[in-house]
Amino acid sequence: MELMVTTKDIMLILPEIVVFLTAVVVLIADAWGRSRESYLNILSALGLIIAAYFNYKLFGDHGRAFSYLILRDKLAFFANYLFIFCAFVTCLYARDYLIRENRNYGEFYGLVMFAALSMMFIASSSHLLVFFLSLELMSVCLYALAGFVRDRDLCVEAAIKYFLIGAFAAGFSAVGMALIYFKANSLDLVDIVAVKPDLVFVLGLTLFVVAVLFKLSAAPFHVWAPDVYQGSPAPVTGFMMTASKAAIFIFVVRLFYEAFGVNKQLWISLIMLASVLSMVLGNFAAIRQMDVKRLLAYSSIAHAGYALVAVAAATKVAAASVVYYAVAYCLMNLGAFAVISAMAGEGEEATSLERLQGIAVEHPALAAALSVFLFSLAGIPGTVGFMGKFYVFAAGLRAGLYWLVLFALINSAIAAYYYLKVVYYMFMRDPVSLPKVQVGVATGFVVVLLVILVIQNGIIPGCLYKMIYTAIG
Amino acid sequence: MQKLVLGVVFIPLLGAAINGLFCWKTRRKAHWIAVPAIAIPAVLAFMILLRVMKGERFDHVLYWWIALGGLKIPVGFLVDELSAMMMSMVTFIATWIHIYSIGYMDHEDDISYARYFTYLNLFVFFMLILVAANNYLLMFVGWEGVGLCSYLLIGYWYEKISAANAGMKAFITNRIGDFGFTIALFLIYKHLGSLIFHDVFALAHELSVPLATLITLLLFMGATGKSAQIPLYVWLPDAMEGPTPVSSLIHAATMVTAGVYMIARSHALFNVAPFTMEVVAVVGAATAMFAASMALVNNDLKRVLAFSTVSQLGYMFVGVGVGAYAAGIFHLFTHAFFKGLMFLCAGSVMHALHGELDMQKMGGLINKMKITGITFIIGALAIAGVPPLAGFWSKDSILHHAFVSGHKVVWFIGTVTAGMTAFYMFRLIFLTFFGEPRDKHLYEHAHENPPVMTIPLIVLAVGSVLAGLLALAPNGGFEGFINRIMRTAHEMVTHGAEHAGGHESGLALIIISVAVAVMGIFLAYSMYIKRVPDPVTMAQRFRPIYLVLYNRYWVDELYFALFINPTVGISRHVLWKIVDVLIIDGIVNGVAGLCSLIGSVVRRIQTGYIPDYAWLVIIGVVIVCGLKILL
Amino acid sequence: MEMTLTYLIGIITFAIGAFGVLIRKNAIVMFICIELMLNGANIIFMGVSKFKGLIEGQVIVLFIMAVAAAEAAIGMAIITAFYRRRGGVEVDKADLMRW
Amino acid sequence: MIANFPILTVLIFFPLVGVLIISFIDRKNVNVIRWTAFVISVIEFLISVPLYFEFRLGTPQFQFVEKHPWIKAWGAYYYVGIDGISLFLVLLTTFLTVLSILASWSIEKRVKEYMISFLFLETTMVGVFVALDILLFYLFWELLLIPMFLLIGVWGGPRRVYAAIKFFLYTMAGSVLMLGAIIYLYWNHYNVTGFLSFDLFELLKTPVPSTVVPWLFLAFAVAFAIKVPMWPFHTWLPDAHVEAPTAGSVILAGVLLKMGTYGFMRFCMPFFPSAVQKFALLFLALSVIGIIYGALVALVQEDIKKLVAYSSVSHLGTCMLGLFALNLQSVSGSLLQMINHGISTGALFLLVGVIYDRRHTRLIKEYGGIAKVMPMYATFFMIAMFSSCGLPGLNGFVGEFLTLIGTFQNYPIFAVLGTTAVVFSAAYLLWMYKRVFFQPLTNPANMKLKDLNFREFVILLLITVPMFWIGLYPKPFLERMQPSVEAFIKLSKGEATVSMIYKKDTASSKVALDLSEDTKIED
Repeated sequence: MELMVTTKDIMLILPEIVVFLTAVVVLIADAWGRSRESYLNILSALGLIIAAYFNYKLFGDHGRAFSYLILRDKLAFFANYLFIFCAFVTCLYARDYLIRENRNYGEFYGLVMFAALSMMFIASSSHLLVFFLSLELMSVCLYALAGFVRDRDLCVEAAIKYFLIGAFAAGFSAVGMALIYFKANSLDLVDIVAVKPDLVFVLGLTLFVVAVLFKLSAAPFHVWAPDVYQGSPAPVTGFMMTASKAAIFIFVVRLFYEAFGVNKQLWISLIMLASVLSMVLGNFAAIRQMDVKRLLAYSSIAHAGYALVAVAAATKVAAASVVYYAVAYCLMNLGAFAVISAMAGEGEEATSLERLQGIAVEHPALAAALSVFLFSLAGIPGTVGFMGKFYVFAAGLRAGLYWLVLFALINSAIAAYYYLKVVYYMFMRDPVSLPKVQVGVATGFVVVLLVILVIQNGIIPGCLYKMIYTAIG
Repeated sequence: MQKLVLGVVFIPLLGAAINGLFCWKTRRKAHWIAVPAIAIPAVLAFMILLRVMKGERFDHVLYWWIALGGLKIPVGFLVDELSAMMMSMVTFIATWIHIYSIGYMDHEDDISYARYFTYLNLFVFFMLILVAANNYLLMFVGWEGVGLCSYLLIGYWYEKISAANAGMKAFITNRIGDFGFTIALFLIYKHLGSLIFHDVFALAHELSVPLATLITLLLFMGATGKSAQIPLYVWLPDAMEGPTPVSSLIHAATMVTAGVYMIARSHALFNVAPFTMEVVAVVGAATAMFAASMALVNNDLKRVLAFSTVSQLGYMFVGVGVGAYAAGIFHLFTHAFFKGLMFLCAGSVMHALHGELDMQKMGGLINKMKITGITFIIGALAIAGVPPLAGFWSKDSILHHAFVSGHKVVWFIGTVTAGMTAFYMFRLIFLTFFGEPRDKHLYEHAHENPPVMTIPLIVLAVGSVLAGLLALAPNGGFEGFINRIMRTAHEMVTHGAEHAGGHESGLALIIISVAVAVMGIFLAYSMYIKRVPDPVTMAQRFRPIYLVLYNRYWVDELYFALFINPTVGISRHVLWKIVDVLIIDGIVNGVAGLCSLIGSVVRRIQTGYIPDYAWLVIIGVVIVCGLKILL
Repeated sequence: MEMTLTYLIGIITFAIGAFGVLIRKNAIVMFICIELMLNGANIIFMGVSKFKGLIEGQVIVLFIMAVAAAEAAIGMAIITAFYRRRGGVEVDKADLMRW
Repeated sequence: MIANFPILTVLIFFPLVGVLIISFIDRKNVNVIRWTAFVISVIEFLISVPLYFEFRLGTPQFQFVEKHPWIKAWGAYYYVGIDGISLFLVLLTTFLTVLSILASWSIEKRVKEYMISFLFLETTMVGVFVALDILLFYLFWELLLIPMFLLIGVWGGPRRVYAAIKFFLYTMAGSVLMLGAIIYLYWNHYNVTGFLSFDLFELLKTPVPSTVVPWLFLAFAVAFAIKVPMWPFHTWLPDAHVEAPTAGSVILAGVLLKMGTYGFMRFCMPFFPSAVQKFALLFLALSVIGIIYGALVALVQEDIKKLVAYSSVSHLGTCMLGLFALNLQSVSGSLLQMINHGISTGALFLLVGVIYDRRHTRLIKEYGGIAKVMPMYATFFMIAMFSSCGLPGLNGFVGEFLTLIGTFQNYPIFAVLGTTAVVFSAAYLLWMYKRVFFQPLTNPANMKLKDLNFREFVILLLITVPMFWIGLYPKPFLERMQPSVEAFIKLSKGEATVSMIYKKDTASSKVALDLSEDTKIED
């Protein structure tokens, strides 16, 4: 392996470089003069738009950069869009939240962009080391973001839980990698494919998959998720719930279809187990939740389960459906958390359902928007959530996973209950001491944008589908 | 002809529509619309009858009501001897009852007055549909329609609980009969492919006997409901809660006879099913006797008449049951006059006594109400079968046919019942009109009613006297006229019988039945005027029998205990509260509850302690790796 | 022998680390144990690198060490924040969110 | 035919225009909102009227067909059209919506959201009945739950939330099974033909492996049976009906339940003729149980709305009986009965709503002697009641009679059992009527009840007209249904294949069906 950096390599990671530079600029700008109401979010958003522009320019360029460490293909570029979008949305609306919390610091935007950067690398990694490093970079950023409001008990608790358990899991992935390396003598996916599996390899692979499942918050490695998602500041939760999972899912698509596609039997049963457990544990535990964020945290566990159905299907259609589902999932959850962070009052005590009750009386539009996202999560047709689910289940059935799909279908019916519960609290109860809700322009814009995207892709899913399908190639 | 028929049928509907839609306009003047709406059809119907007598017939489809594949059902009318006679009779009687009602209902408030005439017109319309229909389904429309009007009119004073209950009871009981009727229609359609009389009767002989028996039994089930035969007669006595003219028109003269009409109309089917005929005759005879027995001791003026109606309907069924359709129809015809008359008389009495119905409180009313009294007596004589009044001819004809067709038991029952009829009718007459007034106060206030009420009495009394004489008309009289359309039946039954029995036995039978009737009258006279034997001591001596009769054999109670209460009880306590709420909904909610329970268990995994989480991760890893290695 | 021993040490270090995470309640000690786990992995990488003559392994180890360092930095910051709010670094104190 | 006017598309989306307009009206202008909604619904109804007149008789072909690519890559089309089966259901929907909105004048709470929900509901309902693409159908089918959920849950009675959630989840539980079956059919079609399509006719054409047929049939059947609702899946209905606001109940009974029976007619039975044969007895038995059971339980209800709700179970049992008897009369009757039930039960719910607005109770024992103070109301109630219990001359009779006489041709025993409904329906309705309207007026709260106002009078008058129309002259209905019904029967009996009945050219697809190009996928 020779390390030769050429201009082409640099060119291929231009979007990443732009994101990186923007993050640095934002940090410097913040250090220059910190003000409570600075518009660093706009600055970040502009940087992200530029990155998206470069991404657009590069789209279609194919190849490996940095001596096989980084794989640039359509899927990677497509994924870049997604992460840039997630970061863009988060940066835009987070400002309103941060000002309310008196924490409109540049670090936030910087960290979000660093995280986005790492996700972009995750999606393009064709080498386990790159994946590991990006994953850790992402994790470190997210640890910091989780505890961003550091004088709030829940935040700090979320951060410490996330950190300790996350680092613990990182230990497993490291050792898993070591075992794979021991067997394959390389961490390049191309080399790993060629390995004849034996016990050590299987063990290593399993440990590595465990680490991946951990990041997906798939059961039985989901334990950290509810606490972390509940405790973190709402925009952070939104970001890490969506973008980080999407990144991992895209890597999973790569990993399983490219690297381990040849010996499916090694991991399919594992994925199916995780899928079933995630659906059950996520959905059932969510039924009794009384905090929106925690409820959505559990729902995200269940959603990981749905997506894993398609992962287990392990066909090309299924690969596309996983990516589609990840996109759908990002759109609706980002939207939900944008609304929640607008609704949640100061000090963020107001994410419990009782505090949200009757909010539709005062803020019908906001409540309606959240309902759209919730119905989308529940998989009601006309929303992108339905199309995602439909596609995933179709892929599952195509692969003959009848029982798994049936199970998932029944689960999605059960899941409808707790989404309805939120709608019920918002619409069908009389308001009691509503939290003060201010919807800033940016938040409003983001919410409207996401509502439109959720519905548009729910009704006309064709173009997104085509993009993904071509990206999968 | 078509215009005439349509006029007859639809003018009453027009009347009903005008009064119904504009009741707040017509109010007290409602009868100016309602009476002509019946009188004109009466005239038209008579014209139709005249033309039919000349041999004209008419079977016309107005439009196709339901046409679907093989099922073609028109709204169409059939005018032949039977329906022409029925139309004339119905409209004639109805006209006078409408007129009578003007006087009778004058206490009602304005809107209710209009409502009353609306219902009454509507009733006549449906009755005419019933008799003029040319297919079973349209007949069923009329059949149900008269039931509806009966319901509305019985419950006319809906604020009275008893009236409201009676209306409901009438409708639901009728519906039970209709259930049979409907099934019969299904069978007819299935096996004959049509419901139009013309087609059905033409093909009737092709039916196998069991099938025909089944069909006719089901039709008869419908008839028992509508015509108050055992076991569905229970609604008719209660139906007396309605205004008396209604009882007269609907529950004596017209609607209740629909069953008889229907069987006569379906004679072609019944002829194929001798067993059913036997059943009809036996049920008819049983009902006649049974109802008469209950009339013996009842003290309610109208209820006695009601039981009498049930009893007389029993006669009619005997008539059609033994194959003497024409005799049955003849009795239907004469009965319409005298029973209609008697109800009107009873209404007249009630009107005079402010609604009092208890005969035990009456007496001596003949002094105050001459016309009512005399016409009532005429009616009673007619029903008792005293020649030459109407009842004599028709009843005798039925008994004669029963006897000569070999139904000796039926004949015997009929004859005994005739005696009972004479007895209870004159018991009624004597208690009401003769003897000492038992309630002075009531007596003081009694008065004869205005002409608008008495004239109909007189007209119907004349009818009761003369109607029977139609039997002597040329060409076989009334029965001959009706028999023109049921040649087969006539030939099969009557001719055969006449060969067997001949006229000698006829005369003997007449003597017997007249004697029995006179005996009945005499007994009533002696008991209720002379007081030997004193009815009270009789009641004491035969107390068990008296109680049984007085309480109408506890049939109502029995039905409640056997059918209604268990149905309601099971529905409420088993089907609803247990099966529905506890089991079915319990399972549904149970599933939801189970999910919730699982939820609350599963979430306990999330203890909130980091070491526990670490343990869980490790356990997960161990399990996963273990599984991987083992499998 | 040497080879087996190296791998064994790696595995044992990893196991000790994992075990430590499970039984200790002090956040800092837990984190140290996690570092041990990573070092266990490092030892295996080193072993592979040495015995198979693959230079790549050593590069990987360097990266993992960098990662560990970064984690330590952020981790200490979080633990400090936690200490400030709760007055201790025992992880049982993090019990606000559960179920 | 109105040349190329996309009437069905307009019908589907016009209410959404209304939604848009209303959402820009200030919520305080309650009356403006009401009138806007009303006018929108009237226009919608007027748009739907030409369907009736322009409908070509004597052909089972779908008419007013529009077909546009929707999700090309998945072979999903925006494909709508109506035949004799859906024609009247669409008309019923638009008709009842007008009345329901008119009946919603008494809603005071959050009128804006209410009207938005209602118009949105109309869109989805029309969509369900006209969709010929199974994915499109499913989309509307599920989407409909949202507005109905809100209508029950926000504007309903005391236990509204329980009822709304139960309604939603119960229906959803069935729907997901159907979704699974749809996907299976979709892939099956792909395996057989090599291209993807959700086109109903394409799917109908495709043979399904006989081992899975019963399972797919049951998956569809359960979804539709819940909606119908067939016994024993009916328990959501009384709750939903009782708690829903008046207009919600009307729509629920009048239209939503029909979606179940419609689903059986359009999808479940034509798709799986062999399973229909296999399960016919089961479904006939369940229908008959539903008829009798519903009636008996209705008999003892203490709440008027609940009584009507259980009567729906009974009536819909009749519809199902007719469908599974698979004979021209029975199916036509059943279809007619669906419309009848929509009208008469709709009317009953409107009527109950009238009195509920005044007294805020629906318990029978609270009333008695109402006829005295509300004669006009009592009259309308009586007409609706007799229509519901099948008095000849009114609509209920024609439907019931046809259903039963048809059923009798094939399954006499079931028809006889089903006919007991004539007794029971009279019993529970008349008994209720007696207790509410007759008897002495004793409750002082009822003494001052006002009779119908003009608005209520108009509503009831309008809904009474079709009762008489269908009752006296059902021919226009029957003749429009007949060819489609015959086609349905042939398909469900497996006597004819789709291509024998539905000709491509008459289904005038507007886009050339190039299904080979981008809808093929490889694994």
